[in-house]
Amino acid sequence: MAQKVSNARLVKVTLLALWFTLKNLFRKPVTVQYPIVKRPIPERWRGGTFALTTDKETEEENCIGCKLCEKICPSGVIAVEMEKHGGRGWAKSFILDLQGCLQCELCVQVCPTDAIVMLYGMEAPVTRREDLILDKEKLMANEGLYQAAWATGLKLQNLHEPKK
Amino acid sequence: MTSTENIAQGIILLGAILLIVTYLTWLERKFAARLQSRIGPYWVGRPHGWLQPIADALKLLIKEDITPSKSDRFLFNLAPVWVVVTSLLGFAFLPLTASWVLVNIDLGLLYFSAIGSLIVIGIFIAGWASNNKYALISALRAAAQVVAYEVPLLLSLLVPAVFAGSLDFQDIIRAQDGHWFILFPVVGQISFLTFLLAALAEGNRIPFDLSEAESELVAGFNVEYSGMKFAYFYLAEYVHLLAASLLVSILFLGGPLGPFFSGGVWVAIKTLLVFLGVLWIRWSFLRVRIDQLMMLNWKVLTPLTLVNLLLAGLWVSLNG
Amino acid sequence: MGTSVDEKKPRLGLETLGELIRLPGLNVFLTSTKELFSWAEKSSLWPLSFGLACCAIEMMATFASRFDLDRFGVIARASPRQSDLMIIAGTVTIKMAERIKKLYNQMPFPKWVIAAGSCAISGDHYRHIYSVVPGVDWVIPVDVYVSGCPPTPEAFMEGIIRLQRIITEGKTKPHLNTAYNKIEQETLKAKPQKTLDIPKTGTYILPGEVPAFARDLRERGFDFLTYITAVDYVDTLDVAYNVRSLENNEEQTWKVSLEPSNPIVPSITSMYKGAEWHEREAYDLFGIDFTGHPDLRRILLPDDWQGYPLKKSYLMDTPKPPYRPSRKEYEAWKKE
Amino acid sequence: MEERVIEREFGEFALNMGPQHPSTHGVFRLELHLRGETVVKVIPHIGYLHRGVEKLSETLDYDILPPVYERDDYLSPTANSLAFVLAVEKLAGIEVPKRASYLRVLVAELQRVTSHLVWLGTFGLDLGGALGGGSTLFLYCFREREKILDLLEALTGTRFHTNMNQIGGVRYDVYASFDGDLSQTIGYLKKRISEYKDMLENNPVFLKRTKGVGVVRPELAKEVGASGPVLRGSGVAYDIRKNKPYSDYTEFEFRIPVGRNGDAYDRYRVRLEEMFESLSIIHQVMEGLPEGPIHSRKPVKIALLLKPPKGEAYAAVESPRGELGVFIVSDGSSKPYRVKVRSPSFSNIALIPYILPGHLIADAVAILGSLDPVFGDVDR
Repeated sequence: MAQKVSNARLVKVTLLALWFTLKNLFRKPVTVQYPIVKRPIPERWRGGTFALTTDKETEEENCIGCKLCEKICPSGVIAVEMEKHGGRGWAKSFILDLQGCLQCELCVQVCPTDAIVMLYGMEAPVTRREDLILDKEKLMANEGLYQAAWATGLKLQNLHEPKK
Repeated sequence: MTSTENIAQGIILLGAILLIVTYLTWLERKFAARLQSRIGPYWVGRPHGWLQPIADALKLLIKEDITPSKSDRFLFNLAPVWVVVTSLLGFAFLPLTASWVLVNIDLGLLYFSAIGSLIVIGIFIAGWASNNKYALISALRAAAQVVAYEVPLLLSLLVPAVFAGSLDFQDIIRAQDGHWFILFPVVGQISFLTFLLAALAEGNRIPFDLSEAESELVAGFNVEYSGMKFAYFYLAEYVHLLAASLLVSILFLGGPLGPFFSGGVWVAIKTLLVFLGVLWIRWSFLRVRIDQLMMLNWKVLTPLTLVNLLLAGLWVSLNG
Repeated sequence: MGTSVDEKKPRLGLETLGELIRLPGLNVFLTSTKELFSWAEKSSLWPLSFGLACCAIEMMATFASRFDLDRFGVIARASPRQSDLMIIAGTVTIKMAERIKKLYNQMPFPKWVIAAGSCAISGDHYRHIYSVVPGVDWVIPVDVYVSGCPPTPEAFMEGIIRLQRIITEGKTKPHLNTAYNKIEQETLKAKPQKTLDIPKTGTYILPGEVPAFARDLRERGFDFLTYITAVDYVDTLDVAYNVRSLENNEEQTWKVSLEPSNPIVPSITSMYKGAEWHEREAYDLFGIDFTGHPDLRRILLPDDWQGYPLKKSYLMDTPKPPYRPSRKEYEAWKKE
Repeated sequence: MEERVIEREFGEFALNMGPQHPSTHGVFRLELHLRGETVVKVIPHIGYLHRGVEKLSETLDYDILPPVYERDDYLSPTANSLAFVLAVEKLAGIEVPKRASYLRVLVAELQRVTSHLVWLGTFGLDLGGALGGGSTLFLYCFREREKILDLLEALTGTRFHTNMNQIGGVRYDVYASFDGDLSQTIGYLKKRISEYKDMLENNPVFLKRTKGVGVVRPELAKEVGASGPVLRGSGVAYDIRKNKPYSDYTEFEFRIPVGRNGDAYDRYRVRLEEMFESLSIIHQVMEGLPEGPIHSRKPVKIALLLKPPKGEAYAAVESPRGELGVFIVSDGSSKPYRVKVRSPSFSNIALIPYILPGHLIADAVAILGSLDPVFGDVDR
């Protein structure tokens, strides 16, 4: 039932297949030498870990503990406790469980005060599962570690509905 | 040569072959990587992974050696040894340089083809003893394939013997002086190609690697083998391939004969080129199905080699 | 994420093997078998080619030309006997858990496990689902966790480099989640089911008429079966059918409402071969009995599963020991 | 070869192509009853990746679900979220700006090409094995796929779970130099894919392994509900983008490739032609991209706000594997009451017990590869 392939074409075609792989022998390899050479990360890259930003002028943390990100998170890994003093809300404790995070950037989009932001550096692999639970101190410390990513709540929202 | 000298040379030859073969695995991974536009082993020995084969061999040495409880213990452990020994035997009679051969007998070709068929018994024992359905199917496939391809292998081997008029490697090399057997108008090329195809099928190499078909039979007959036993199979495959490419370079490409290099260097260059050719075929063809393999053998290769042998005989008898 | 391998210093690759003492005229190389062995194990890690879900696609991309794990001496082997690393890439379900444990036991010692992706680490957003194991370290001990969904190829390579460093330091302390194996069967509070007045649109027919209706449609040229599904309206259990005729591009949907205590409807596998699997799924997830079905058994869940998950009365997080921490323990442990 | 098959329970030689097998494209167990090498009977077992998405979506709000649905069919994630989003928009009557539906078509077609490239690569692995010629084809296809993944990463931030579609529009707009990158990638891909076409189309081993293997008659395909390249490979010209157009597909002209005798080779030809069609659609989208907003609703703040009216809706999308439909029943609250995903691979592999008997094991692997199942999609 196999269809008969004429012999002359057979020879031409096997040479074609061989020539096809030979062509790649002389092309430059495409490999990125990872530990030495890093692949250029695009501007909107969102594969990194998280940070809680602090306001540049007033040196206060931006997060007002409004729990919007906790409600929007598909896998429910954000747990925020709010406390009120000094006329505005603060996040008493902010736990982001990186074990179950989808990296879908909905929390960054929802945040009214650009508090939670993704970074250009990714979380290093860990040997203990509990190290992936980022509590408030770690999130605040992360901000200095890597450069903040492009996406902030404000930018995503006006991309979403450009102010006239 | 006295017997003690012979044994010493034998041991040196064994060590040399095993070292060459480990570095052939490195060459294969680098060459395959370049074909697929990537970089092969790089980090293990700093410049281009020169320590990679040593690491692989050492790791396989340290690995825990599992013998499945329900498998036939004696046969299971015999198979890898059998396969390595039979594939190494071939080197005893192949002339590696113009003058030097370990054991000089005048029926070298006949001896080599006899050894070639012993390997499949090892593979069959491995497949049978590891009491695993995949291994059983692969063992049956290997037996069918190697026995079938024995016929075109022998017939295409005889053509150089007919041209040189003897089965001894030295005479074959002398007969090729100035006129390699591959350069014969029609007969040479056909026997070279059929011998190469049959050697590929004999060594279970792509496009005929049906017995350790990755995508169908997981890992073929060495499914149950781990650690050093698996290393034996892995090694035996390359040793067999090296022997086949060495044979090709001697029978068809005039072995040690060559303009300005000495004999041994020419043999090495030609074998390396044939080995790279086999690798090149390996990494650019898909696998043939079992019935097509058999159909190709009985309907195409065997009649072709028979006619080829007839032509060679006629040619020799015509002009003496 | 500093670069873990400093590339400035040119070396002969012997750096982790031991140290090279350069005496005048003589180079002595000192190493211990432990260092040598761990170097060999580190630099030829053969993973089992075994992928579950989206992380497997990213793992394949990491093996491919652009990121090329072959540079670290990593080749994917097909049989567990020859591999010494298992990369769990994807969601671990209960039906797959036994297989993973069996594969892990088939691998020869020394072996390591990388849990790649949030699904393998903690079950991701599926962790409260009845059929998902919340994290692969319930099943096999895990050495390195690589976060991300899916982790970028750089994260995979970082995970392998991290595992290589662990092997050379020699302290591989795999983490098996045994703390939670003592789970008491905690029955979650069933939410009160209020009957909802959802308008029931579409043509409703009696269960008995289904085969005749389907055969008549089949004659009229509706030969493409789109789907058969069920909806649990608490007071009734509806089965929705959707068939199409591809030539004149028409669609015909009809429904049957059955009473929930013993839902029985005749099967239409004699008219549509495709109905066999759809009906088995409806049986598996809703408990609807299709009379006349060639072999009505569970298709998605393991055969010994109790209960029908998609019914409203079946709670999402019905614990199935030993793979489910009770909610109390899970919350307590998360806050830790 | 229609000799009488004696129905014996494990009389023949039962081989388990178990959940972990190099060529089952994921977690899928095939119980093959063999006589020698020919397959006599097949019992497929699925469900090894059943993650209960339908049960999960009864506890999450509408706006949260698109990223969850993208994890279903992980070779073309935006097809799932597009189907879900279209169903909710049909239910709640939300209209979508033209620019947003153009961008949705753009990302859907880009992911169709990546999905077909992954299929071509793993099909090469099935036919050639991981340590041979097959892996060369696999690595070339993944090298080409990286180009598109870079584009998607630049546009949306991640390589394939893009979370691009949201109810009422799209989350990311095209950045400045996107046009240049895109046309350069399309040119590169067209050249490379036609290179594979020549290499494979007359490669004798490939032809022998796929021609006449796994023939699916059109009636069987329709009856079992197979769709997409499997159905079109058997000669039925049915494509949701043409027959039930959605998201402005009517504004692009493209041809529907249809096979003739429904074997593995025709399915390969259909998928290859579809890649070229998708590239031309992407080109047309980029030319005709209208100005205007990319979203018709207020930015999402709290997911509780969207409460579609009571009722039910079904919307289908042409995913690379076939008709991917989402059937939603809503009870007026912000969480769907019941969501059924009509997955194309579920029906495509339901063909296996009918077309596999009579073939060899090597063909069984080739046929399974030609059906292109994705097991997140099958087991949901």
